[in-house]
Amino acid sequence: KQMMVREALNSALDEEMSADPKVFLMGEEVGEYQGAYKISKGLLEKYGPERVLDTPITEAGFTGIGVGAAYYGLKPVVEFMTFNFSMQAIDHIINSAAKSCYMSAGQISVPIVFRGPNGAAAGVGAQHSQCYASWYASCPGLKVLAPYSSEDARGLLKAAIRDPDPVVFLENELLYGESFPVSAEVLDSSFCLPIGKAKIEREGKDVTITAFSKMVGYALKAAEILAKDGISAEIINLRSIRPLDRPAINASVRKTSRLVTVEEGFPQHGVGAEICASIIEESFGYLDAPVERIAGADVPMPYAANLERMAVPQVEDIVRAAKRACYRSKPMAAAQ
Amino acid sequence: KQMMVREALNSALDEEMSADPKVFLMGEEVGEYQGAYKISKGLLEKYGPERVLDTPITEAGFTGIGVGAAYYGLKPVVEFMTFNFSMQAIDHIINSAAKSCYMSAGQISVPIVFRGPNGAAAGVGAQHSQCYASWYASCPGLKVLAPYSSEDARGLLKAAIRDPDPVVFLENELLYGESFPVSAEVLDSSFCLPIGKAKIEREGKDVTITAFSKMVGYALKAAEILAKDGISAEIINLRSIRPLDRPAINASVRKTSRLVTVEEGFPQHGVGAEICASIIEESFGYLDAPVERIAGADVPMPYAANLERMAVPQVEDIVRAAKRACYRSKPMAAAQ
Amino acid sequence: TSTDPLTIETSLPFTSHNCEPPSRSVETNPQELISFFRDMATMRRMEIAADSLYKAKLIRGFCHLYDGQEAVAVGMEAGITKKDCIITSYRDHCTFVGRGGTLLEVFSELMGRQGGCSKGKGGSMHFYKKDAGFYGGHGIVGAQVPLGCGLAFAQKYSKDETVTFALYGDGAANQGQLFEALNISALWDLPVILVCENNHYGMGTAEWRAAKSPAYYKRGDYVPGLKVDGMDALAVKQACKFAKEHVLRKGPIILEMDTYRYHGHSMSDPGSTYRTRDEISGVRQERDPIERIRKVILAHDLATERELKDFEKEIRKEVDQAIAQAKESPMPEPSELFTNVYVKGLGTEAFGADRKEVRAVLP
Amino acid sequence: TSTDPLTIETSLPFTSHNCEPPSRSVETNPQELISFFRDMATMRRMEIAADSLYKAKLIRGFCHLYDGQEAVAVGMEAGITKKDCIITSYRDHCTFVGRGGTLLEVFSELMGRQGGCSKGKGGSMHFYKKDAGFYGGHGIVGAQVPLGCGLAFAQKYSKDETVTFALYGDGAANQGQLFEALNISALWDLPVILVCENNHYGMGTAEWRAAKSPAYYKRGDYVPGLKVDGMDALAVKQACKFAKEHVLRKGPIILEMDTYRYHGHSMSDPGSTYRTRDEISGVRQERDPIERIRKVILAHDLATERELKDFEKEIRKEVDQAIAQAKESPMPEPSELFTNVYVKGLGTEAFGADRKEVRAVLP
Ligand SMILES: Cc1ncc(C[n+]2csc(CCOP(=O)(O)OP(=O)(O)O)c2C)c(N)n1
Ligand SMILES: Cc1ncc(C[n+]2csc(CCOP(=O)(O)OP(=O)(O)O)c2C)c(N)n1
Ligand SMILES: [Mg+2]
Ligand SMILES: [Mg+2]
Repeated sequence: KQMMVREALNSALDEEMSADPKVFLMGEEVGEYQGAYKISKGLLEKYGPERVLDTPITEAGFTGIGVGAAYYGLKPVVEFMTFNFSMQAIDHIINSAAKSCYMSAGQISVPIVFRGPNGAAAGVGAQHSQCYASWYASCPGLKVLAPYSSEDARGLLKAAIRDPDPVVFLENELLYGESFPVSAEVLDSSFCLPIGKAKIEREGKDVTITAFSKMVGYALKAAEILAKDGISAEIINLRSIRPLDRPAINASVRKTSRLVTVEEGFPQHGVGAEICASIIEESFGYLDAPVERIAGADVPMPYAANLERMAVPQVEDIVRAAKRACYRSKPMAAAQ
Repeated sequence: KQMMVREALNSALDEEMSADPKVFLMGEEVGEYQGAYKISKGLLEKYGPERVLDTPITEAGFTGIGVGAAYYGLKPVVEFMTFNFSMQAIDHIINSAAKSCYMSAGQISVPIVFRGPNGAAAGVGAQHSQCYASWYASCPGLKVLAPYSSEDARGLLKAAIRDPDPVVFLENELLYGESFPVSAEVLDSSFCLPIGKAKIEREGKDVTITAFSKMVGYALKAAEILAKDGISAEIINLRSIRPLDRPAINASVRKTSRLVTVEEGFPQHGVGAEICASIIEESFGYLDAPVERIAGADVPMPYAANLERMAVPQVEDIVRAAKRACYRSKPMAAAQ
Repeated sequence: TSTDPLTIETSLPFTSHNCEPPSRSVETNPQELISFFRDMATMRRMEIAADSLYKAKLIRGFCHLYDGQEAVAVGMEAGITKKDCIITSYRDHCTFVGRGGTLLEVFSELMGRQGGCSKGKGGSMHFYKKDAGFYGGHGIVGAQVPLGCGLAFAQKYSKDETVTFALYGDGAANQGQLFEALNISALWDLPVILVCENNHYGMGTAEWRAAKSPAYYKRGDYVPGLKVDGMDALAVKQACKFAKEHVLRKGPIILEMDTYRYHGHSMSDPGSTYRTRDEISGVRQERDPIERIRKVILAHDLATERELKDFEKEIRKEVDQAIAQAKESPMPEPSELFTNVYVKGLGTEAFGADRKEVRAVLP
Repeated sequence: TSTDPLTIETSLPFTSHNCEPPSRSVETNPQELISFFRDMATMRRMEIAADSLYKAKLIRGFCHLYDGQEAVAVGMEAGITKKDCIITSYRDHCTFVGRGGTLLEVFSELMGRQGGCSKGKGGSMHFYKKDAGFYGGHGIVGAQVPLGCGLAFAQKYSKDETVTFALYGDGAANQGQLFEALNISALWDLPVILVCENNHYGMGTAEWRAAKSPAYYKRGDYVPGLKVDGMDALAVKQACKFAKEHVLRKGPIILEMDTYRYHGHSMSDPGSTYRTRDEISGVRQERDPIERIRKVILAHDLATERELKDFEKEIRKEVDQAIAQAKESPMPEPSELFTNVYVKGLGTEAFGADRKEVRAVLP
């Protein structure tokens, strides 16, 4: 069976709301409008205005209210129309949500999910295209998930809602309409994925490629092209950016000895940098080639179609980087 | 001559305000109270309330006003009482300041400085101790500086104010009261440091240690201890986190073949991770040992003195990491 | 057409909060009225054409159209000068044109071409015309309000005796940063006019569902306010003149413009699920800003119906020509990816997606 | 002492905005008045002791003292129950004690010991007592207001028929998020009381320098408000009872408590550069909340001067004992560095400053 990511998210919300009366959804246009991207379609009708709340366009205010409700024991799902707008509320996500359990020595727990589309969409310009994965995932106290497929979307969103800690859940607008095959297990209402575990989307032996969200699809496409050139790429879908599945990534690199990291966000202090550091720390001696980093260009997102294309990673960038890593079997000859 | 960092910052502000009538200072308690940490002492008296403006405790509002004033051509210096509070205004720093030049294809420039103490102080707990270096420095359009000494403070703040782009200027409360020797050149009102250039604080040949802000002092102390054990450490004071002086760091590591990165902020997606990635990308073959990363512990900042001490890097952590790097002359024997 | 003075009554009274409202008798002249007609008709046609270009996939991403609200952009310009500043939201095409921006710049920008006002790098939401005091084009709801207060701060600081109009929607009116900036502006007596373009919906949310008190002209509390018929360019002009004088002497004021957007919020919104078709057609029939001026012109015999129709034909042609020209404008050079990140790039390297393949030294 | 009812007039009238004020005649009884005295005197002594401990370097970092404002914490508790929630700023020691927190927990936390209410991990600004409805203890100015509205949302969602008091300062009253949260609370009829503790200064800034309109009880505009003599525990009690009833039926209300802080803002502020010593001593002499209750008690012959002095001696001893005990409380175990980062650590590794030396598996 095929399922769209939109449907996967919608069904996950629906099932968790149905299973636990403490779960409620709030955000801009989530109710009567059925969601700016229709993720919450039908939920207002099913659960009523007490549990599906349209908010004014005041992110700081409603996010604070969500976090306060979580302090009390409810399980809010706060939708940001896009994560760009979460910057208006970021103090509550970091200072009010992520740190409260620690500051109170465990008295206050904050079972809340912040979700919405993250990163680049198409043609929406510099203010609406930022990826917040590396920022949020730098913060202890938060868990940060980024689904790729419908299986991810369902399993991770259900896990996020059931989790007792604050979870930042980074969706991707361009994936909402994509369909993926789903098993019966995935469709079962008890289905749930573990937080903190990456998924090997494709096994390979020559080079490891890590990616999350939309870039997983690109990495898989790159793997197919590489396969034609006789390069067997292992694709890791990170799924969880915090906790980062360091063991899985290191195990793969120890096998392949080569690593390409892929992300859409800005490169500096990005997810790729962290993965590179983790490999150097844990598996230095296993690397046969420098880690290759593919990331968004280090510029604000331009609008023009040709520039925009250059500003985000393309399949050919991944292919090229993987080949660079593979055609070099030994560390660069150095001054030694 | 000796000069306190506080005095260095104060004199830089004073001189730039005196040199350019478009420069003004705004923030909480910067005027009548003389600054929460007395950085703006005497400026209200000297320049009057038109140019030294006390604001209400409304960071989003006054930061937006500062950015708007910069659009018009003024050169605002916006003080955050600490950078923790910049989260309330971060949307203006990123979306309104950093991206405007690009979005307008150069029509709008934003000559503004956002400054204030960043990172851990002493005993102020989880909400008042965060380091924002890696967040801000991930964003194209911003320049991000972090002074260590009085020379840095003077030269970089003057450079920041004169620069036509938005600059995030990260001070450190615990350094304000520290004295450093300063040359006549540094004291001259024309003194200015280049943005984007690191400083070799101490030359060495066995291991490179990068640090910024307060951690430069710790690294220098570590270098002295290491010297007693016959290890010659080269200490790089980054000064600029964005642009990051990749050439200087790589040149040093190509010389020493070993690297320890030090920072106070959270480790994941931190400055150390980026530096590690940069070395792997540019100088992979030169590394004789895995990069060692010293950073703040991956937890919110605890209050208790003993836990707080564990949560931030200590000199002995740097010494230990440097030794680890040095006593290992070859990459770990791997599965090869 | 002449510039002989002519006085026309606004069809609705102003409603004021903490201030004396201006007179309902607006001074104008035939030339001004004809230019109102021409300018609004141009804006209307331009937005309709943008709709078609979007549907033809020549415009991408978000595209927020202004048709229905033209009287605000046009009336405001009639009350102020280009030394005064304007800043607005993403719904910025017509505000840009009001400031003197050309159709060619508009369409080129919308299609992401070099000839655009932001050379194709900004897109629909990020138009600017700094030489005429237009500071954008902002995508984050509410953000332009403190920014506008900052422009006013700079005007006062520079002793320019000019003012800033900061435009925002009814949805944005609930944003906390607006209250923060207003308090500071009132404390500092900044010459800023907060213009709430109340088109009664923020996306799909009716004003009363987003605001406990949708009386936006009163929401400044201790700041004076004026409610204005935003479908009447003359009322808008009168209010903006009044407001400009007010803020130069007394600090900030709020103008609530009662207006309407005919299109959906953006191109993905049909605009018909949260309001009735009757509501929309009622406004079109009874309050349309262009039709209102047409009536005034005809009533005062300033032009014939025929002449006005001819204007509209001309405009249609102008718009079509601009589109044709814009289509000829090339895409930006790839090297533009790395320009304007900074004013002063300091010669540092910036990276493309694959940094081993694409990197540039920033100028 | 008896619980026979006693009615006492507040010395000042309530001033109201958009609502009928409660009666000035407050019902109380001897026992309550004595407990007011005891509780306020305990708080006062506790804060003075914290001052000394700070100067002795046993307390680090920020430390915001509440002396002068005790009537708010004590009067509020008298008007509500522990099922109602309270949330406040960093100036939280006495609010915590009002909720039933012990002196030992206070001093242990201030000194960063295991026995602290946050096991030494929170510090001065981050006290909590969830079992008695106290949700902290927040360091970011204004943030606790939306959080408090969220608690009220949850109370209403859970049909608990209880309410939340969200306390904030006059400086915080200008924060935009307060206006955002108030609008939402009004739209949703949340049972939340916004309590502005107006001590007239936000750090070194007098209220009128930070607010164009320092009439905080009116700043809700469309939300009702009440100005209360915050130095009179009985007036505070009356106002809080009134407010609780109000919000359960009609949605949010603002209470402005006119109060005063004797100490500087935090320990680094002498508190004397931006206000005169005369001002401080004037308040001490004429409006001190403890002295006011002492006078009421004596005027009604509920205790003798001697008895009250004895209470104060006892309190002094209690405080000294608590400090002595707190000093015995050990520092947190090093392993606590890695606890409570998450409720569910998922078994992942967390790192110390040197990750090759210190790492822990999160529980
Ligand atoms: C902070 C923020 N939140 C959400 C959005 C998404 N958004 C864009 S426009 C809009 C509606 C704004 O309505 P209004 O202020 O009435 O202006 P109008 O579109 O009617 O002109 C929303 C919710 C945004 N751009 N910024
Ligand atoms: C967002 C934010 N900005 C600045 C600060 C620094 N700060 C802490 S308390 C304070 C003054 C607050 O005054 P007020 O709200 O009147 O409360 P009071 O201290 O008088 O109780 C300031 C500026 C902060 N903690 N948070
Ligand atoms: Mg609107
Ligand atoms: Mg105060």
